[in-house]
Amino acid sequence: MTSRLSVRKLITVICESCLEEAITSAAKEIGASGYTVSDARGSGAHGLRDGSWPENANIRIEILCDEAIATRILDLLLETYYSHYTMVTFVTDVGVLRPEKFQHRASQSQG
Amino acid sequence: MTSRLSVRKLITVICESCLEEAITSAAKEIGASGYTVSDARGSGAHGLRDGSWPENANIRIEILCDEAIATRILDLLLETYYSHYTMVTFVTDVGVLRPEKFQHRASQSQG
Amino acid sequence: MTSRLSVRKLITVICESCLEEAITSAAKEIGASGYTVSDARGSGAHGLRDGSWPENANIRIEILCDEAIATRILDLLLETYYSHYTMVTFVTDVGVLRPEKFQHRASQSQG
Amino acid sequence: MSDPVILFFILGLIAGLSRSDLKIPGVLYESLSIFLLLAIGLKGGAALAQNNPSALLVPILVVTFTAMLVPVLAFLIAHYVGGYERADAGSLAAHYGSVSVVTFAVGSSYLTRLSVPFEGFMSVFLVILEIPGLLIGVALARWSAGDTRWGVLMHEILAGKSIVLLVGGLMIGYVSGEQGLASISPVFFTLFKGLLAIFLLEMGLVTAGRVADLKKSGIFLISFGVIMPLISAAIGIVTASLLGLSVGGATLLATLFASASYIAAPAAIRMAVPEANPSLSIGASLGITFPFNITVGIPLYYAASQWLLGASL
Amino acid sequence: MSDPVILFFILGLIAGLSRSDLKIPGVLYESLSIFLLLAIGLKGGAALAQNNPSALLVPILVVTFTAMLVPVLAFLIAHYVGGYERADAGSLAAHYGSVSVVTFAVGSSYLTRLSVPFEGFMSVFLVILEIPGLLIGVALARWSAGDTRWGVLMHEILAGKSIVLLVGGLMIGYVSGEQGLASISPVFFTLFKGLLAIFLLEMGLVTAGRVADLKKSGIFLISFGVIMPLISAAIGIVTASLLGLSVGGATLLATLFASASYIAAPAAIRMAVPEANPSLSIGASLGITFPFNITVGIPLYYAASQWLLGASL
Amino acid sequence: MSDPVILFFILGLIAGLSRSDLKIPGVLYESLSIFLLLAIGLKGGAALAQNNPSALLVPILVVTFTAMLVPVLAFLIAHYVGGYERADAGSLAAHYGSVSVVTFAVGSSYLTRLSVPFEGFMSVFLVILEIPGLLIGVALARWSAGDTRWGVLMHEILAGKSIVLLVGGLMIGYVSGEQGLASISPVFFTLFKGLLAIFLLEMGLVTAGRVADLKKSGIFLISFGVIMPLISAAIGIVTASLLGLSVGGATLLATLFASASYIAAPAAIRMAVPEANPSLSIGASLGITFPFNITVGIPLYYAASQWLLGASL
Ligand SMILES: Nc1ncnc2c1ncn2[C@@H]1O[C@H](COP(=O)(O)O)[C@@H](O)[C@H]1O
Ligand SMILES: Nc1ncnc2c1ncn2[C@@H]1O[C@H](COP(=O)(O)O)[C@@H](O)[C@H]1O
Ligand SMILES: Nc1ncnc2c1ncn2[C@@H]1O[C@H](COP(=O)(O)O)[C@@H](O)[C@H]1O
Ligand code: NA
Ligand code: NA
Ligand code: NA
Repeated sequence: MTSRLSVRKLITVICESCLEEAITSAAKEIGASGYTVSDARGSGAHGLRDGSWPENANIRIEILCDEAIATRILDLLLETYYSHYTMVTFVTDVGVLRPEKFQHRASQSQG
Repeated sequence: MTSRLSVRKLITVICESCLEEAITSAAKEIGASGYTVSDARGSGAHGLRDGSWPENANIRIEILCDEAIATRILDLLLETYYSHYTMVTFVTDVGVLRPEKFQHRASQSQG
Repeated sequence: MTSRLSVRKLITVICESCLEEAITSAAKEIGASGYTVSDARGSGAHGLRDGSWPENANIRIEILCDEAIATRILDLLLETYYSHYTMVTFVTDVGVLRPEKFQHRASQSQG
Repeated sequence: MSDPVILFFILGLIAGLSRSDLKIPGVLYESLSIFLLLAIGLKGGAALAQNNPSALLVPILVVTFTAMLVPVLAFLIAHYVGGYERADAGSLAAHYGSVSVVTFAVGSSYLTRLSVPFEGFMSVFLVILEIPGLLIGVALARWSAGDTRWGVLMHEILAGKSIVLLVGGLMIGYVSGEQGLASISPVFFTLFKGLLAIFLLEMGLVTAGRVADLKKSGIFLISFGVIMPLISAAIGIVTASLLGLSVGGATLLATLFASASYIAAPAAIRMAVPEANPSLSIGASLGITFPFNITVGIPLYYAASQWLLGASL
Repeated sequence: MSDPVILFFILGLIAGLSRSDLKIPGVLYESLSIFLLLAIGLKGGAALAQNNPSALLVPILVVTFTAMLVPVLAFLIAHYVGGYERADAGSLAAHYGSVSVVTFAVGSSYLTRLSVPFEGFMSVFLVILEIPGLLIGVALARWSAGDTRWGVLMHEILAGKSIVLLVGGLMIGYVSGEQGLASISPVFFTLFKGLLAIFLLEMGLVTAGRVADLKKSGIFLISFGVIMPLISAAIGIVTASLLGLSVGGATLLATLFASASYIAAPAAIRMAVPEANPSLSIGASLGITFPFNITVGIPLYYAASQWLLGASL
Repeated sequence: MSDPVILFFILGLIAGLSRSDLKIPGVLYESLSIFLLLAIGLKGGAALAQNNPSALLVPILVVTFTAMLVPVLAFLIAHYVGGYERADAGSLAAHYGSVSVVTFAVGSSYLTRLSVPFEGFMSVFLVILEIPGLLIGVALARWSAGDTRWGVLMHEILAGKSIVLLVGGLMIGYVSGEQGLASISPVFFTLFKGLLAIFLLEMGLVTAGRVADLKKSGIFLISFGVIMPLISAAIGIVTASLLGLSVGGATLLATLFASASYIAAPAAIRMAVPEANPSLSIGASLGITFPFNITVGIPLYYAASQWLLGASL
């Protein structure tokens, strides 16, 4: 099984929904080949965000990428967004099928 | 990259949607600093839950916390909910940005 | 904590929403004991899929299973779907509570 | 039978059974149920405003009392005849002791279609009857277990969506009167039957999804789902004749007694009696009793009311 | 041009192209399409109830037969002129061989606005024409591949949402008649055009999102999206004159023939011909043919019908 | 007080405060706000079509100019009296400088109920006033920081949902005229108040959720939320008397000036001034000013307009 899987980073960002456009387009600029977003609600340091109201909803962004891109995305989040926005981020090592799908843009941005 | 990331546990609970309030408030009482919920549907030992109908929908709860809190949350789930409710739980090690965000309540509950 | 957790594979498939029925029923046939689906949107090699329109929405399927089943599911995805459908797959090792929940069908299919 | 509203239910049923991919989005379902609850409340409130509400005190007490027979009978039948354990028998009792708003709506649609008048305050009974049967069911299930958090449960029920919207609608309707509601009546009154039709389409789909459950549940549960409403309806009609209600009012009271909850009850039971198997009670109330009532039951209760109240004139 | 319904489409288009954050929630879109399908079915059914349905047998056969020319022509043009492979040419054939419910709704709104009468049974043709073109498209794509699961495909189409709601609405309308529908007509008839307007707002937004696809797809596909409906409309008008339809009926038949599916077809093709590139056929049907038909096409088909049928009087 | 529309708001408030599980699905909320924005735009557009739009030039300039006083005053009060930092004071200024569509809708519902006529072009002011106050608030917050991307911000506001739908509705209404809108008026006009009622039910629930925030925010913010609209309304009434508006028009202009944005402003401020604490300004505008305006404010502004304009006759 492991033969077909290559290790990549999965970055998961949970944040207020008004950042959807900003973060996903930044990730693509940095070189991620894609992203996935779903709607969420939750609670944390900034209190309850129950999604009953658009201004009050969270999203959950997932970005699969290699380590170099991941580092640059985490940098961006820390520098630009962490101080003022509701946000939580975690990173996992995952095995991906068809790793070449996640490379073309990454290599562009590194080349 | 790893320098900025600290290891924490990510607990993911998939369960029937009527437990949202009960489990998230229990997690906060135990000392988790927050949680994230999204809507889901699925199938398992209790049959199909296709979400076509509120009574029939699942949710997906994610809780980032340290190991001590994680243990207590898992205990609670096993004792209180596992016997009667539709529920699946898994735990992953993840690297989080800004680990201090997940500590204040944890340390309260430990102090 | 680790004593109660057994290691299993978590397969996450992000794909176009029309595959929901096909993939989940294939996973069950192969022997997975269940699955979880949530709605998502995203972008990747096949362009923007913003979910504004049913034909244009993604889903996120999660399947917890043992390694043998996981291998067969990945095979199926690669053979049957990868060439024609919008799809991304990644696999993580997770610790599950109540591992017996994920076994009965698996052992059926292996026995 | 040819009330188009029922035909939508049958369409949903057929679509579901033939595994159509037709799906009513969950949010549309929720929106329509908010609408129906508010509309029924408003209509009842406006009717109340034309009466003297204090005259309702005795009828309310009588109806509440006779209605308590329903969950007790349901429990006894399910436990001793059906052989279900306390938890499941109590859960069935709670479902059949409470009421179904949509069945009530279909009943009043049926009478309106035949131009049979009924007392405007019937929807007050709808509100009143939602709760006690539920509590009795829980009490019977929990008997001697003694660990029920009644406070939490009461809050769960009283602050539940259906009570809040029905009572809220009643009060707004009462305060505003029919005149005051004129500006919002195009939404809440004119659109009522059309939106009820769409709701019933969804109910048909959901019912179809329950048929698989039913196959497992066997002959007792199926008979229970048909006989229980007949017994309850009989209690309802007798109560109505005691109170001197009109034929239309008796039909609606019988319909209320006969109807089984599938919204408020499942949620409350899931919290209060988690060891009960939800597919049993929802299977029976939604898979059998609901379709039985809206197709066969209501015309039957009407005929019986005519016969009994006609005779007592 | 000043039908407000079309102006909503244009508003959506402008909002989408100027990257407004305006979004119609997916669920609202789904709810409105359920509504439109039911309403069109009900209206057709009520009209049918005033006719003798057996008199429709011959027209249905004739229309089905001439309509089959459309996917075959579409396939030949796409494959031999456009140079697309079998899969993509078959997918285009399926889309153009099937019909668009919303285009039909805009067409009937156009005629109503001008007070041009048309045969009430036109929506029967809408239902009938949805399927054969789709099947022919799949057959042409799969030719010699021979691994199509036709049973699954037929079920997918026949139990698909649009057929279920249209046919269901037709039958309910037919059984109930206009009288029987009176209680639900405030929702299904009075609100029709207003809700169609909101739906078209969303269609404008979706179409705007397709413009990027179009840029990639080149001059052939764009021409195809304009010329194909003209050819199909011509076939439709000739058929209508053979059948002796009114000018309004001929306009609607031409509109049906000219319209391309973007709901039923994409779903079915995705299952049956997964190797076809969906952005080609949806881009053409939704990005070009749909806006062309509702703005330029329908008035044109009306003029042509007047000219041809006026001449044949 | 007994406008049923307000009673729905109170019902939502009570349900929220008593922790009912009643929830209006987010999608229903979004759908209703799309509806309200379009309907207000259409109504205004149809009214404009009966006037000479060029006659509005001077009033628009005057109103825009006096309206700019509101955010400046709000900033000064919040910064110097309340002691808030530039970011938060600017955010409050932006919220109070912009307007609330729903408050406007409640105001016109109030006047319609009392049969007080008002100028049809008031909704043009609604559109015009949404933007400048917002920009001034951002400018005051960003003063000397100098890193605002004004281009992006302007696009965010101008292509924002509310402007697109209001302006789009205005133009469609203007082009079509009341006659042209006849076919869609059952949806956009007849249903208006009933759907506004459901929207206000949701607003009550949301407001209840803000009460916790308010407890933290202290006496200054609460006073600000009541006094600021009184000041703004006074400016509005004086402006109206300068322009020679009717009593109804003056009431609505005062309502517009007094209302604080909680849809467009929060989104724009979140992007342009992220260091501002959003719960401050939304808490004040939604938790205090909105309920104050719809219950106490509007009748007060009406009384004041009668007194001032009656006197000036
Ligand atoms: N410990 C946690 N576990 C899971 N999700 C969290 C946690 N803390 C915060 N979140 C999510 O991140 C969002 C923003 O967090 P915060 O900035 O801490 O309010 C919350 O609304 C939650 O959805
Ligand atoms: N093997 C599995 N993989 C992923 N999700 C599962 C699995 N088994 C169950 N689930 C999810 O957990 C819910 C409850 O599971 P169960 O108690 O097994 O019915 C299901 O409805 C699914 O959403
Ligand atoms: N690098 C990525 N990270 C996260 N999700 C992705 C990534 N690439 C693709 N996806 C998701 O998978 C879907 C299909 O991907 P694709 O087949 O590459 O278009 C996209 O619409 C995204 O939702
Ligand atoms: Na009952
Ligand atoms: Na066609
Ligand atoms: Na203002």
